[in-house]
Amino acid sequence: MQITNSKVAQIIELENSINLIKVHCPEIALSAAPGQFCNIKVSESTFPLLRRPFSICDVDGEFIYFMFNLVGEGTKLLAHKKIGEELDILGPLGNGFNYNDDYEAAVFVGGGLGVAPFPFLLQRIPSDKKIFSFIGGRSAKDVITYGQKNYLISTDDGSKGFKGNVIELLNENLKLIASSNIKIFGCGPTPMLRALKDFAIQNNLNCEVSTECAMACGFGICQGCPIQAADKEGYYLVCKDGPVFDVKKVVI
Amino acid sequence: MQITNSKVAQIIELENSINLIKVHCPEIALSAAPGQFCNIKVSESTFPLLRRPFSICDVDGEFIYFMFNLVGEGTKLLAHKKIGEELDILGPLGNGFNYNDDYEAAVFVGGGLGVAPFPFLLQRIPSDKKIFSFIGGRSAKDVITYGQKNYLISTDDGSKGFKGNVIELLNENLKLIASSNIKIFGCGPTPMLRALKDFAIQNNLNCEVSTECAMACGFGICQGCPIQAADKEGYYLVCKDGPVFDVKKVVI
Amino acid sequence: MTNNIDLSVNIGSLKLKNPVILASGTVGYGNEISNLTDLSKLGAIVTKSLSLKPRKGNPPQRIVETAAGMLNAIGLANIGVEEFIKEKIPFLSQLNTSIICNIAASSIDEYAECVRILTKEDTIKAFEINISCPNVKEGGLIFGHDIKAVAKVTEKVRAATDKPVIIKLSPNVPDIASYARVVKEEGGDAVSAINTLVGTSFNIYTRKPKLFNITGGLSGPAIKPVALAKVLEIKRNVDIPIIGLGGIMCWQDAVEFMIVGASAVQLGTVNFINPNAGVEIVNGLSDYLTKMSIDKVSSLTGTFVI
Amino acid sequence: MTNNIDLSVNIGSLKLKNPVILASGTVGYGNEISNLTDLSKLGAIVTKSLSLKPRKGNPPQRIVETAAGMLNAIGLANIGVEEFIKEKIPFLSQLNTSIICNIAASSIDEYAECVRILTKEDTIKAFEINISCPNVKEGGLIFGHDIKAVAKVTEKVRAATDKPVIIKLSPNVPDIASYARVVKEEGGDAVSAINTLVGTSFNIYTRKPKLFNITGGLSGPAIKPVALAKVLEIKRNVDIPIIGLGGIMCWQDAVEFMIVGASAVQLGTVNFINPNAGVEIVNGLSDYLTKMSIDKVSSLTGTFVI
Ligand SMILES: Cc1cc2nc3c(=O)[nH]c(=O)nc-3n(C[C@H](O)[C@H](O)[C@H](O)COP(=O)(O)OP(=O)(O)OC[C@H]3O[C@@H](n4cnc5c(N)ncnc54)[C@H](O)[C@@H]3O)c2cc1C
Ligand SMILES: Cc1cc2nc3c(=O)[nH]c(=O)nc-3n(C[C@H](O)[C@H](O)[C@H](O)COP(=O)(O)OP(=O)(O)OC[C@H]3O[C@@H](n4cnc5c(N)ncnc54)[C@H](O)[C@@H]3O)c2cc1C
Ligand SMILES: Cc1cc2nc3c(=O)[nH]c(=O)nc-3n(C[C@H](O)[C@H](O)[C@H](O)COP(=O)(O)O)c2cc1C
Ligand SMILES: Cc1cc2nc3c(=O)[nH]c(=O)nc-3n(C[C@H](O)[C@H](O)[C@H](O)COP(=O)(O)O)c2cc1C
Ligand code: FES
Ligand code: FES
Repeated sequence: MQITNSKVAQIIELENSINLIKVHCPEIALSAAPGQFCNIKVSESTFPLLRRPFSICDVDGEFIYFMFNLVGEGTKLLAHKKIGEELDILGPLGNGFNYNDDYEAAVFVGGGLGVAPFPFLLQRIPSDKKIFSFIGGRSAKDVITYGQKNYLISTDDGSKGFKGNVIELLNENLKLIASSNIKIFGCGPTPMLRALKDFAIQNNLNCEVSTECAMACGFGICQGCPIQAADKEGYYLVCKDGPVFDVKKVVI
Repeated sequence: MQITNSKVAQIIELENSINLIKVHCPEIALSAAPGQFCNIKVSESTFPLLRRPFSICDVDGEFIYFMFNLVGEGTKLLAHKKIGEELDILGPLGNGFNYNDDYEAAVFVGGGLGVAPFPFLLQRIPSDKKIFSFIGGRSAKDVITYGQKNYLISTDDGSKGFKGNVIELLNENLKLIASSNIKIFGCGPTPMLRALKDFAIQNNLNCEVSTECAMACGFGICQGCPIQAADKEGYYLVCKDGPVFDVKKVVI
Repeated sequence: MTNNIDLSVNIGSLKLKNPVILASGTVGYGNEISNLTDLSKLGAIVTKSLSLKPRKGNPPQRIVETAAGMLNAIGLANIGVEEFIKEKIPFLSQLNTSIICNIAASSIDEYAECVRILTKEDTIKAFEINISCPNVKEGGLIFGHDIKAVAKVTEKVRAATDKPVIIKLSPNVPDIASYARVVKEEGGDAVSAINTLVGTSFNIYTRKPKLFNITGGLSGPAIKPVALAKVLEIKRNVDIPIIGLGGIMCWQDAVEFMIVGASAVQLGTVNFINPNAGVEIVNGLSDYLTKMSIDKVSSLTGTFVI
Repeated sequence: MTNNIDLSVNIGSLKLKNPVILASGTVGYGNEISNLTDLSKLGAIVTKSLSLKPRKGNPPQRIVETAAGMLNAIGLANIGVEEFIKEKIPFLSQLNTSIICNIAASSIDEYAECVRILTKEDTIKAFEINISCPNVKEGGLIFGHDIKAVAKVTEKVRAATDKPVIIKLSPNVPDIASYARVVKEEGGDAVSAINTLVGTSFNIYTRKPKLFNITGGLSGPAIKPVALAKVLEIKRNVDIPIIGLGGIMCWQDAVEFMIVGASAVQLGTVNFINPNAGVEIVNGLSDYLTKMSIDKVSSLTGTFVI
């Protein structure tokens, strides 16, 4: 965990106004693990005041990629960075996915921008594991397949792939995946994660999810990012104890 | 007076890190008078919150020029505008110089960035008037001669031109200029304007100065920009009653 | 999209065509800003605080920018009641919007006297009593933080006019609802919340205050969270109409104030930056209501869910 | 450039190597931030408010960003006195900086009890008593706005320890100097000013408060002008050392607080954005003093020119 001044190397606009920003950041690139995130200062001024957290989307040598959507002022400023401009990035933060467990097939479940951490995870997952990916979105334009592997798609409105949500799609394909010893990796909006947790518990499947929460510091000093613990009294901190949790440990 | 969305046409870096910004702004260009100013929103966000006032430096057809120095966040943002970007400009504001009076020679006295409104004034001054300009700065690098005519230079440290302040330079040349029926146009830091006022009154010369004050609105609704009146009780407002005043009307 | 939405609001007996009002001290007497926006589209404007006699105001510097805010110490510069009637009423009477007259005085009797004189003017539809301006020695925070004085001012002003009386409260107290309560008890029609917070700023090289008056009033987006909390506190404790203000920059902010309890809103600092903000906010409110299938703006007031 | 400048300050009997302190609740118990900055360069750190028993804190959402500020309603989540001694003191005792222990309790007796237990720990060099946290029902603003309660807390805590006692004041009152005065009268060594301002924020589509706790504490640059005015007010009225805080982002802000009266400063919100801000501010102070030919930082305190 450190603060770096990293040079913007490239900004790529994918389909659906999704952006990728590539930064030269050897310090973080070399130490990061899939599922970790960085807290980025998107401007030099006090506007916006707080850093913005983004999952590490991918790592390529000394470069890191972040994937983001334009949702507010911070992401707008990020999308307008110039090549060569310096970006103040704090990371890598939090705990990533445990992808070295004992399982045969990795099942990826992503909703919307929830796919962001998967390219990096796919890169690091031992090559002997099978991969199944399930990617959902409200409609065709919300489905992001950048950097994903072996995927099936669902859309709520049926405009692309399976009509329904991604958990329903997963359920449809349960036989396919449940033939192996699997581990599910999930990331996406809270309602999706909640449904995924129920699904995993009902089917007694191993499942880790990457959670989100409003954050101030991102490294454990503000206590601003609680998530209710399921295995003890009180809360975990999303930034320090997560963002990746075993679904059994947290109330989603 | 109106609010315009004007496209940035060019940003020119002069010597001494002085900047010129050229904007396409027909509404203001066609109605502005020398000595008037505009109040510019330098960012789309609430940082900085208030507009920034700048003298109209020059007008060229449908284009306006502003001259500025990098002194803080606002001017830094302005210097970083891209060509084609829109700028929210409120203007033209205030009362300009009365340059159509009865006089033979116009005497310009400018200190540092105080020369900003002179190019526009020079352009509009009737061609039958003689021009004498006196331009001062702390040292050579603070002397701005962009767009000036027939000038003498002073520097406090003598690194360029006359060694001394610009009022001393003016005094040295009093004989030269006082041979005609003259009118002085002054703009610069407050101590310079104060000395200029004393000089003009002692020598019984006609003199108008462009004054500055912290401003919020720039058009008379906040009462934030008082200057003490010399010819009545109370205050004038720099933005509405000025920024140009006959030196006899105000306490500088 | 202004279709069938009913934007009108009642603040006690004061009826406005919509809930967007320009705040005292940020719109002068209406003339300068009328070049830059259409005042007839607004619910009302509140004139700069008037005192019985003219006031010069403070020497410069009167204004300092701060993070997402500004400090002002204008010192209630104003032309006095007499000249106001002579010089400003004729213009104001032609504006197709409601005129609320704001009064700031140095004594309880002066408040009542101003109102007694001005209530004869048909152009004036209501009075807003500024008991909370932090920039004058007398009549400023002395009144605003003394609950008995607030009661007394309300009572005396109430007796001096039949028109709606709005008391503009100071936020610099821990229990603003108690002040709203005495306003209600003494017959006030509504409260405005909030006026500025007391603040200051110093030059670190000269060690002098940036404002001649040393302290000034903090306004702008910086104070919005505080203003919202004050409106909410009043709404949860006292049954009196509230005009909400403090840091409103856009229609979203206006909606937020109405949800926490405001019947109408005022815009202050934003007028300096975007003089047309009021009109844009009226339009934004109307679009929001359409989108949310709400047919009258007044049904937003105090509908927070907690 | 740290040449011959004397950066040390005394806050009553508490001696610090420099006036830069990290504020309670924004530095945890020191461990996480120590990866990102060198705490040994700082005057002191103040630990997260402790209560006698552990507190879980509020459910999410605990944080909302606002214009140049943030609202927090953490709800004093903390591990309690017992675990603090067991788990945190060993780490804190190794930091080469002074440790100030902040206490927040639900009753006057609980404050005194916490201090009585903790005063035995050599690692703790002073106590800061948080009587002004706006996010807990008991022990929060009830105390902070009741001048008699402030007097009583100060008296009881004073009796429970020989170490310096600092009372952290609420800014949500019109007369903060009166509170500072009772602190002095009851034997308090210093006051910290200010804690956060009460604020709120609502979602305009759900009409729900963004914070689970409804209201929260506003901090960050937005509140700096208010904080400066409070420090100035105390300085001009009461002879007691002041620790100034509220919105400090850079060394210039720190100088400004010292000029208006602070003997030392605390950094809160800025730690979240720039965890190394404290060290940068120490260096900035030192350079400023060099440039201004001032040989000790303590000679800045209260040297405003008005
Ligand atoms: C651990 C973590 C990892 C994240 N990874 C990514 C990522 O890889 N790519 C990405 O695009 N985003 C990611 N996010 C969310 C991202 O931080 C927010 O989208 C971003 O902060 C918005 O900033 P803004 O200034 O553009 O929007 P704001 O102006 O702050 O907000 C605009 C809108 O977005 C909503 N919003 C703000 N923050 C969040 C949030 N944390 N979660 C959901 N909605 C939010 C606001 O409520 C508001 O409606 C992550 C968040 C966390 C906590
Ligand atoms: C009528 C008028 C006309 C002006 N014309 C010009 C012009 O043509 N070119 C130009 O460069 N500047 C001009 N100025 C000054 C210009 O407005 C300020 O330099 C600018 O607002 C600074 O903005 P900032 O955000 O960069 O600096 P800030 O961060 O606001 O301030 C940085 C420093 O500059 C000082 N400063 C801020 N405003 C002023 C001011 N009005 N006068 C003097 N010092 C100030 C501050 O005290 C501070 O020390 C004019 C001002 C007025 C009132
Ligand atoms: C420059 C300025 C002058 C003001 N003058 C007055 C005044 O004369 N009377 C008054 O009641 N309020 C006055 N106010 C306070 C505003 O009406 C308003 O209460 C305050 O600014 C908060 O709203 P805002 O954040 O939208 O500006 C003034 C505010 C500013 C910024
Ligand atoms: C997230 C957060 C948690 C805080 N927790 C505490 C606390 O436990 N005890 C306390 O006395 N103050 C607490 N504060 C208040 C700060 O110590 C400080 O008084 C306030 O934030 C103003 O300073 P700033 O603007 O520099 O942040 C907290 C502030 C924040 C932002
Ligand atoms: S974001 Fe600060 S503790 Fe998690
Ligand atoms: S700047 Fe507002 S009145 Fe002059």
